[in-house]
Amino acid sequence: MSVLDIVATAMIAMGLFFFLGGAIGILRFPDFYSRLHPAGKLDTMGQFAAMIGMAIYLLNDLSLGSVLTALKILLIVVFVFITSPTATHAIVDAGVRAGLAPWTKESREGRR
Amino acid sequence: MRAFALITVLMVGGLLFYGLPDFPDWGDPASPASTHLSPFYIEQGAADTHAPNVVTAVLAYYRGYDTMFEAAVIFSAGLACFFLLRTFRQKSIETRLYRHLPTGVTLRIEEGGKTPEGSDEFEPIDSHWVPYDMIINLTCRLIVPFVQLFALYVIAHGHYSPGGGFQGGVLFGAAIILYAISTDLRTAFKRLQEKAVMLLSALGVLIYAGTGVVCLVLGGNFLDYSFLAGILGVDAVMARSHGILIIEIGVGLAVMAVMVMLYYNLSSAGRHDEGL
Amino acid sequence: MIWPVDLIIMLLVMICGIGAIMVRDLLGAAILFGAYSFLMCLVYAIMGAVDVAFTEASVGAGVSAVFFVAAVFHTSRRTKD
Amino acid sequence: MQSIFLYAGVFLACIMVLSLYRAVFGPTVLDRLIGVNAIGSKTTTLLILIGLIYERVDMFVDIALAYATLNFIAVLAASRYFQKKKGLYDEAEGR
Amino acid sequence: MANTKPDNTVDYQAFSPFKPFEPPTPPEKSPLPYVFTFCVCMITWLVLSGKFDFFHIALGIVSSAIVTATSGDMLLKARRIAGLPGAWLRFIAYVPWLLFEIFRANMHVMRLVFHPRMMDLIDPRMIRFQTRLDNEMARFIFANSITLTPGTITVYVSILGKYTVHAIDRASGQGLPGEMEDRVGAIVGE
Repeated sequence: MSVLDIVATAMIAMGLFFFLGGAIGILRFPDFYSRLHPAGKLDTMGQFAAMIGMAIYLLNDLSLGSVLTALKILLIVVFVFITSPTATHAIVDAGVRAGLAPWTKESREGRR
Repeated sequence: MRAFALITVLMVGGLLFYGLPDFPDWGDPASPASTHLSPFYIEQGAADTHAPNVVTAVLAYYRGYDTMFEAAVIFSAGLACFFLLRTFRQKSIETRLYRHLPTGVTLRIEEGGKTPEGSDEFEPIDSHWVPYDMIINLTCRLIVPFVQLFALYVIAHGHYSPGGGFQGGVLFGAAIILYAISTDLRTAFKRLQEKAVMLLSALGVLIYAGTGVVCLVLGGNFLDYSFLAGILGVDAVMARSHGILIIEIGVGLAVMAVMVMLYYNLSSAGRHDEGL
Repeated sequence: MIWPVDLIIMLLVMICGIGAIMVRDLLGAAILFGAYSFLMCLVYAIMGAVDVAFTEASVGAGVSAVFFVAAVFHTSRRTKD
Repeated sequence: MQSIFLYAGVFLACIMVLSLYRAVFGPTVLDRLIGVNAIGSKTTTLLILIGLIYERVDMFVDIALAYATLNFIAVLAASRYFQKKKGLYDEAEGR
Repeated sequence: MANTKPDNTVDYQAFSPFKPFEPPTPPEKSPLPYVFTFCVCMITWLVLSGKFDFFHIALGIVSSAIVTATSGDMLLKARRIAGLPGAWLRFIAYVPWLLFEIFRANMHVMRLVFHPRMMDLIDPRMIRFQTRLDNEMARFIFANSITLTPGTITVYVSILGKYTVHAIDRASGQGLPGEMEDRVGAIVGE
């Protein structure tokens, strides 16, 4: 294994860790608004880390084709960084407009 | 009734499972499908059409007649949606709302429901209107050109990579749908009118069938692109490659126009007001 | 064919399909059908049918989900049975 | 390296089960939407991983790019349903 | 019925300090946005295509021309051309800082996710504040940066620049607008 392989493996492992955090966060958080936090941030970061790792792995053999493929993966990353916050914003805006009440600490203590 | 449906589903499913062992194994080299026809396509495809992607060669050259009718089916689906849903009669509107464009304030204009004379600062909006959302709007403005370019890339590179006319057309239509979602339907009409959509969908099928007819006139079989060599000025193999590209463009045009037409009619229930 | 990934994705496809039938809300069913298309695209990609996967991704996941939502928007969200 | 990618793919597919739980059993439609969005982002990564396993990344990267786009369009259309001031719950349920 | 207005927690039509009416400036007829779009499309095509023979580059020129003709005025508005290269350079300088902030934010949310007593730590709340950024693009970058960084999601940005933000706990909401607004403002040169 070369140095690039080790770096790529570490990046992919980090991405998978973030993905795991996102999935568990979506399950654990109490209401819709707070579930969006792991869904919007951790998934973006996981995608970013894993894809950068794979692009680094592709640079092992420096040919024109592999460099262009790595650039395409970078294009996906840029795409995700523009669209993912917007999708999160669209979902939360839809929730507010639909009149979904946010979960707050007071509401939980009031129920006790 | 539900019990009857359940029994029917179970019986049909049981019959299907009963017939399952008669199929050849997954990827079996001795199966009938992969003894005669598939080797021919795989061996001859690249040599005949100069297209490394065998699927494109099969779809657009060997089975071009099938694909032509697939495009025709999509075109007729678009036509059916148009005839079923489109309404031309103006319904009487109970409330007239207008948006003042420079400030974004929503107004209701009483007197006859008309905007002031000679003013183009007002646009009519529906009773259920969507407020101007800057983030979604800007994002779509940023990514729509790239989606369109990617769609054209998919159409043009069907020979080498996955994709082709159908997928590229759907992507191009999706870009226009994205623009229509992010603003509203009336703004999308300014870029791509309904008449243009109808004409483009017919033009796509016409390009496909017309290529076949041109081949027929030049003395070959229907959709035998090697006879286009005289017109295009290349040898027969490259002529087949270029012929595949031409009909991919036709399929892409037809699919794109039909997708946009379906969206226009479905999202506004045929009234073409503001849409989804 | 990579069988461990394939097995899990097949299981997910089954859960997703059954869920899309069982959900009473039609909008939820449309959204679940989008997820079903995503997963079917993965199955095709694992089997090596790249063109079919591309078609499924573009038609099934993207455009047909939009059409379903638009249709539900103008009709009712409730199933009859 | 191939085995690492294979393990990563299996792990990612297992994570998708967790997201699918939210998509199938989510209490409201918007929770399902979050789950489907999460599934979409994981699928984009998994497609490139599959490409790396098969050593044909140039084929799969196009699908992943199309996928990232269309996932966004579907989510935007579904959220637009609620932005048009339609209620979160069914009209017939009377809530 | 569907017509009943849901009780929103956010006031969407907040047009409080009403601006004096200015007639909309007609968009300048400048070829610059089209040239810019064509160049960007051509570069993207070369990256996507990977084939540099004459035929494919000609296809790329035709495709870029089609995209420029249909949506050439989307990427840039003509009015915003002034100071463009400097803004791009400053934006590239902003990205590493943003990536570091995103990484910190993820660690914060990660700690919340795996914390056993998570329910006691989180305290979701809505925060409203007024920005001083005037440029639409700057507001857009600011809103998306807020969504990507510590425990905050942009819910709505009104036309007059009033932000509504959902924060997951008390600490993450306090830093707004703060340093990030200054940095975003520096991009567009305010």
